[in-house]
Amino acid sequence: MIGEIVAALPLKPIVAVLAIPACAAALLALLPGYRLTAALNVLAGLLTLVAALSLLVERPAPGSYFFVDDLNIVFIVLGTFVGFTTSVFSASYIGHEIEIGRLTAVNLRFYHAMYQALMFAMNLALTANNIGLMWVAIELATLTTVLMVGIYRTHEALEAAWKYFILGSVGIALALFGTILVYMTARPVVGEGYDAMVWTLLVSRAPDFAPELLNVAFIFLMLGYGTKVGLAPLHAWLPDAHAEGPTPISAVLSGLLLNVALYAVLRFKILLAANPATIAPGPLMVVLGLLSVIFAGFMLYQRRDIKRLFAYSSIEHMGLIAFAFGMGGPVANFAGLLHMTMHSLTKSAIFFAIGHIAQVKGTQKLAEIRGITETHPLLGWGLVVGVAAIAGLPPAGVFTSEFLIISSTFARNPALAALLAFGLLIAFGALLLRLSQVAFGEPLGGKAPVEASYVPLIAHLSLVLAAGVFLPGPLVRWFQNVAGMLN
Amino acid sequence: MVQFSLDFAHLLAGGLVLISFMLLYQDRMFGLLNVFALHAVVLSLSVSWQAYVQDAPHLYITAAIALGLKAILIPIALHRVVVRLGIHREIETVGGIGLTMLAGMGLVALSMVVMLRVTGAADPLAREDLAFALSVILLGLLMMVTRRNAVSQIIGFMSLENGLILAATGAKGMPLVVEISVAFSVLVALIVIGVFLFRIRERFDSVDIEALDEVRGDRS
Amino acid sequence: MDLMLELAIQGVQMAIVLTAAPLLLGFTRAVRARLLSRQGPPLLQPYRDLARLLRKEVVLAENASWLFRSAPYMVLAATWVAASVVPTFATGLYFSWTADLIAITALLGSARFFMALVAMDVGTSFGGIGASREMMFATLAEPAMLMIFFTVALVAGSTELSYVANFMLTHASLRVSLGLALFALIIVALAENARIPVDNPATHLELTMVHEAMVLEYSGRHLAVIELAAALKLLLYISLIVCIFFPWGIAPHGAGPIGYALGVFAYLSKATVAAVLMVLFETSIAKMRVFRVPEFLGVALMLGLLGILLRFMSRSF
Amino acid sequence: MALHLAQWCILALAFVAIGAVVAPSSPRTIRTFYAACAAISIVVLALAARHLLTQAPAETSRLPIGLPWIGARLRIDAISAFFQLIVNFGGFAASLYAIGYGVDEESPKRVLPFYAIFLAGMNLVLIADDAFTFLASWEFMSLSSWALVVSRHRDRENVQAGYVYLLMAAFGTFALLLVFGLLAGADGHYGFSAMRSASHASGLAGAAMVLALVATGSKAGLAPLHVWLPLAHPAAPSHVSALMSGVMTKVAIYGFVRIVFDLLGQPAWWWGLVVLAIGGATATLGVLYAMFERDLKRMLAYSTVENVGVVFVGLGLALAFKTNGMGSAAALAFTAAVFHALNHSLFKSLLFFGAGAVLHGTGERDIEKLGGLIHTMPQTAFVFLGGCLAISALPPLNGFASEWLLFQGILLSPDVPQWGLKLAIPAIGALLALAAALAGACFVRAYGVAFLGRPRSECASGAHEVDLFSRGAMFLLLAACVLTGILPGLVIDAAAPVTIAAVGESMPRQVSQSWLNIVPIAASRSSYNGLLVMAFIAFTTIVAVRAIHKFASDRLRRAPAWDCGFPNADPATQYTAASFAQPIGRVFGETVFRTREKVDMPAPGALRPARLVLSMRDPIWDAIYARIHGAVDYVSGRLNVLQFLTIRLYLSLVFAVLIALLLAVSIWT
Repeated sequence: MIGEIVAALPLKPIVAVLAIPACAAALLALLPGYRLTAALNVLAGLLTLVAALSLLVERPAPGSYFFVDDLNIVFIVLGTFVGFTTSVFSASYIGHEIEIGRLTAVNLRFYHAMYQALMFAMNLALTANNIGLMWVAIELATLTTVLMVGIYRTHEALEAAWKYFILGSVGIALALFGTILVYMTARPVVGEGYDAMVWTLLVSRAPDFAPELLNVAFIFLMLGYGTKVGLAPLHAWLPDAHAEGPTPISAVLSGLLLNVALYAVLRFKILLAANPATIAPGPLMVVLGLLSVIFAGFMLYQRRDIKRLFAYSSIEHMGLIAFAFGMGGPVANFAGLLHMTMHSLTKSAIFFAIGHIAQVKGTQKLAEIRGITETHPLLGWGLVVGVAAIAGLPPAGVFTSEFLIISSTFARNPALAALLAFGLLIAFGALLLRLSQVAFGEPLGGKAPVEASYVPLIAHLSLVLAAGVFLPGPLVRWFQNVAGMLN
Repeated sequence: MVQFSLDFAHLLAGGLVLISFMLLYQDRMFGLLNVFALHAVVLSLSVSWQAYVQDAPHLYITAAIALGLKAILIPIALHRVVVRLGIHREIETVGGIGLTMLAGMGLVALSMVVMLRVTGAADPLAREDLAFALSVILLGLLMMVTRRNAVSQIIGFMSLENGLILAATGAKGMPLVVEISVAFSVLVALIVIGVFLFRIRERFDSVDIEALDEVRGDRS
Repeated sequence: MDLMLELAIQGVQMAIVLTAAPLLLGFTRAVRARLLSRQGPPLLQPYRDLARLLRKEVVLAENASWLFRSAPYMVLAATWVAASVVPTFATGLYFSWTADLIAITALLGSARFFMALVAMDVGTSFGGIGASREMMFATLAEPAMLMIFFTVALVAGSTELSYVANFMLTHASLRVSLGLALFALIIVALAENARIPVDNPATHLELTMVHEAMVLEYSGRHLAVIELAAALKLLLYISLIVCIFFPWGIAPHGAGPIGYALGVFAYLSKATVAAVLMVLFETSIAKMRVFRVPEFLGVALMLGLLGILLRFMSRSF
Repeated sequence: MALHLAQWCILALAFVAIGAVVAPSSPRTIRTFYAACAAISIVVLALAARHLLTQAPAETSRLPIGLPWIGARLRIDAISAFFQLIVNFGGFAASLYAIGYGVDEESPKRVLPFYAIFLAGMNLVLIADDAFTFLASWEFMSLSSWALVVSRHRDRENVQAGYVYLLMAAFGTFALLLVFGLLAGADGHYGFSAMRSASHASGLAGAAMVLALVATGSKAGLAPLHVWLPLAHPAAPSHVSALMSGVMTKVAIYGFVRIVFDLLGQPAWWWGLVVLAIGGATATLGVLYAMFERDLKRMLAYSTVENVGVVFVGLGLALAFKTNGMGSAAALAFTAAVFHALNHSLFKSLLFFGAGAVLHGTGERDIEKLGGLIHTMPQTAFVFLGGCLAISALPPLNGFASEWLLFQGILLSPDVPQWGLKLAIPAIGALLALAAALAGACFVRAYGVAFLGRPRSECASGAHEVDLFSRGAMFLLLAACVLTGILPGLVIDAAAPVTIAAVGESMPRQVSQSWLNIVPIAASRSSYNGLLVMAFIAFTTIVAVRAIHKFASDRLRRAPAWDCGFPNADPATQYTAASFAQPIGRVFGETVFRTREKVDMPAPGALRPARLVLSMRDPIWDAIYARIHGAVDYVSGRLNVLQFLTIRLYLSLVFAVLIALLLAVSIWT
């Protein structure tokens, strides 16, 4: 029934997923006015989400440019969902920014266009069946976010954008070299030309590839895309980019862009796994992941800026996810996917909350924010729930995934599990320390009521909480299937 | 003929590595810009040779971009930046030039070891071409991390990128090469514009980080 | 009928300890006076004192609470119950299994608990001093006592005093651990009964008081009850030492009237000897500073612990 | 049946929580909500009691929630049922107390929902039958109680206390996670039934035991993981403090029993030694801390540390006996432990309720500012006295009964063959005796200073008695303390199935003993009869009172205190709590707390007062937590440099990683 409806649509879902944001970006670049554009932005987000969801129903056959499989559809649905909810949040957030004059009308037009361009780039990266195309898409996504991070034009924002730009460029260069190497590896087997970059062909022929070249390729790809993922010590751009840009962008960065980069890494991990003679990519991911978790855990203690705090928390969680995928195996892969989903939802929810909090308090400094649960109960408790969830307390889904990651690791390598637990504990301590200062105590800072859109916040958090209590069977099977692919 | 084309390609790639060393050796700003222009010219030659050998005319576009943009436009632009912003004419290095040269030798050796281990399946052209390309890339990165001036860092990045183009054009039949080289040129242009716009005079680090962090409140 | 008899014997025990306690006190005072070459009070003076106190009016501090008025009875009851389960003249008393050595310690602890509490009730500084010092002593004396009892129980294989006494009678032999326990128990007994060298019941210097400081605010019948309880406690300790370490002549269960009479006689003579020894010790030693007492009691605790450890090491100790 | 209903009850508690969020907070609704909690607790209590008394077989069920391919497995067996008894009796009493007490809460919405969830979480831990459900509900319990701790968040100290608490809870959870990781094995058998039937390698089981001790000990308050208790327990509203201290610590003990006695199988001999040593140290250290504490509720929390230590000594003994196949001795020690756990839940709840009443009546927790409450709050004073007697292990109340059993267990231990245990157990016994004596001193001090004497401040003199419900709850608990004290046999028999489940044997049936004696092994070894002791005391008291009143003068005159002829009207001349503790401090404090007294004596003729300055250091905080804090600070400070590098240096980092990896791949073959 639904399948028929989808089939009858004028646009194929896969096209729609790309075309809607692309057209919206072009349109939004032209249209003036705040209310209309914000609404259009939300509408485009919604339509993209619908298109992505219909991909679930009707999955196109893999073409030479685009393809959809069990793995990338997770990312697409998650990405479009977070993109949509963030656009809702963005509408109220940006409204306030316009009011206080932090953003001008021109900025706004630019902002909305870039927002949809980013959506387009990410969807492109996710659906691309060509490693070169994927690379181009990720570079595009990076560039759009660089521009958005710098949108406030303050000294700090420009500096953050600059840092992001330079480090991102080097990362992108390394990734390109890796991509070229993969092509070189594939060429003797698959043949010259376009085919040697088509993902589905690469995987099917991978066992015949020269393993040495593939190893070197993976190192470059891991470092290149790993920079985007924000793994320590390649993370440097991430905290500042999160802290200085508009909060919706922080939410999108943490909730989406990091995932897209991770997706790229996973793709190449699959490629390597298909060739038994190559090095196991797992240990590299495990080491970088563990390093990120512990490093970010310690860094959290010294943070004075609320958004930078949660940016470091993103590093920690991306580390954890990389760790899980690096460990591999059905349980850890499942947990990694689940964790990625939960992290996206939770972290963007946290950014929704702190976006409004920072607006109402007029500051991002942790020391100047106190007792939000008193002055703004809904925001405050939303933040408490979000942070508790991200810190891995039940009944949030993050708890489930952390449980699976640690306990499954422990059976295989107790020392690693203990180290991971140590890192998580360190991070937990820091997050809760800051949370209890911000959420409780004698209220400090603005007490004015806030015109916030609570819907995205509540929607994300309830999804996360529900996932901790109950994961629906189809979802579990789907994730298990993907976990099998990643092995 | 095949052997000759290979040898010539190797000669050009090897020349690129050599010029990368020359870049490392420079301690004067203008000298650096000139050597970089030479770097771009050699790259352009190499790309053209590949276009000819592989009979891939679209690669001439890439060669043209390399020549026009990197060998001429950007050096001139940077020249003006240096003059306009009154940037020091001397290049500040970390660890001294001799040491960076030694490190560069090590890097070349490393890339040879890494790439020459790749045996059998890959054809020798690709293998040796890649070894040179990797050397150029690593030397470019080395330059970025051992030079304190923003301009020399940009040049490091561009030489890194030249290495990438070298690798991409050497990879016979690789699609999207032109697009990629265009995309990279845009990136480089943006960086140069960034330097110009943000008045990053001396170094990428010259933005007073300490003072900034006070503002951000990330330092107690 | 049997039950009635058993109950009667238990009743006799309770009556004996209660009536003999002041006598014992009077006896120790008389002996002490003799040793100091004084005339000394008559033997029955404690009874007269009690009677006099009972006749007097009670002067109650204005803010004394109900606890202050009821505590003396609680103290007496706890001490009396403890004293009545310690075999004096006969073992196997009907209710002897109600409370064993550990429970006796705890009952004495209850008495002390109330005593120390009411010392703080009126809110004077001397009461507080007394209570505080008493509890400090107790923190060492009580574990010491438990350790001693553990040693004994491990030797005898039981914490029931009747069994212990029977065991000591039948398996009597010299054991190191028992010697340590005896020595420690004497130290504890001196401390617990406010005897020299730990405390001086006859002191008039408030700052050195411990027990007396606690009861400063009492008068009349309340004081009488407390005095009686104190005398009872002294008797209890002497009975304990005698029962555990020198159970000779104690009447076995169901010994018949003559056996019980002999038991009473034996008990009284042993108690006399013990009292004399105690007074001898007291008169030959000086009172120590308050903060020397913990060390003194610490010795008891260590001895008790040593006793157990030896016992754990080998059955033959 | 029991399990099914228990599930519904937990769900009902969740609905109460939701209702509490939604409903307006008028005193009426607050009362209704607490009444609902009380009713639900009573239902679970009744179910558990039935399960235990009928010795029903274990019930299991499986809900399709939680971890996907395992589901939430639930199970009620004797161990669960016994602890359900503890939890829900405490829950019932606390809810009853709160019907009156909770109305005056300044922000009820910060308490009510979490209160219900807290109860639900504790109940869920007890019936969880797989690692995930167990951990999730365990964390749930921590999280909700954390929210309760920070419910009075305007006070900075409370928030900090909550922070320390949650951090320790997380630490415990990670340790538990590792335990379950160990037990589940590589294939991820997270169900308890699989863990129970699997045979664990001895080294692995030993590691799991240590981790379980750390995990549950951090929740129960074993030294040196106890630091959060005295911070967090007092910070919550008093009925919650009672639950946390009296009940939640028991859930932690349940966790230990479940993992070590039930899941791990046969113990190794050194397990007992470790548990005994930590238990003994905890008991002594806890009460020493309590001795010097001037905050009434903190004092109670420290006393909880002591009692938890006592329970763990019992468990350690049981382990030691179990290793050596001494079934009846293990049963005795284990019974003593769970009996003491039950007792502690009763009297500690009672005491916290009392402290809450004092706080309510005077607004003060500092005992140095109290005094004379026996006049203004006579009923509270009465029940608090009962609680003090019980916790000081004085007969005939319940605290004594369980300590007596424990001492009997220690007396059985010369038969243990291992030398380590032989040497340790007497020392532990001495520590336990010391702890008991110190507890007595500690509660004399607390009661004497807070309730007796003269009021030391205006808030103390203006105190007023608490409401009917609160008093009712306290009297209920006092009655329970007396009942379990004089009829310990009933509890021992009720605990028999638990003992069988944990150590394989049980104590002989007690109810059939003549005169309701309790006889752990044989009448010739030892026996105790709380009922008769009670009767004896009553009898002798009556005799004494009757006799005195018959023969003595009954004249009575009120007069100013005599005080050796120097009465001073100023309440400040009374002995303070600090001065009370000072002699004990001199004896024990110098070694443990490095107490230093400094007398600042003015020169002769100077008019300023002399001062005595007492300094104390917390050895555990200094040795462990201060260092960890310092280390984290140091490391994070050092690493923080990485936030402020230049772009060039960041690039160098990337470069270095690249080179390292390339080197690695070139060396790798």
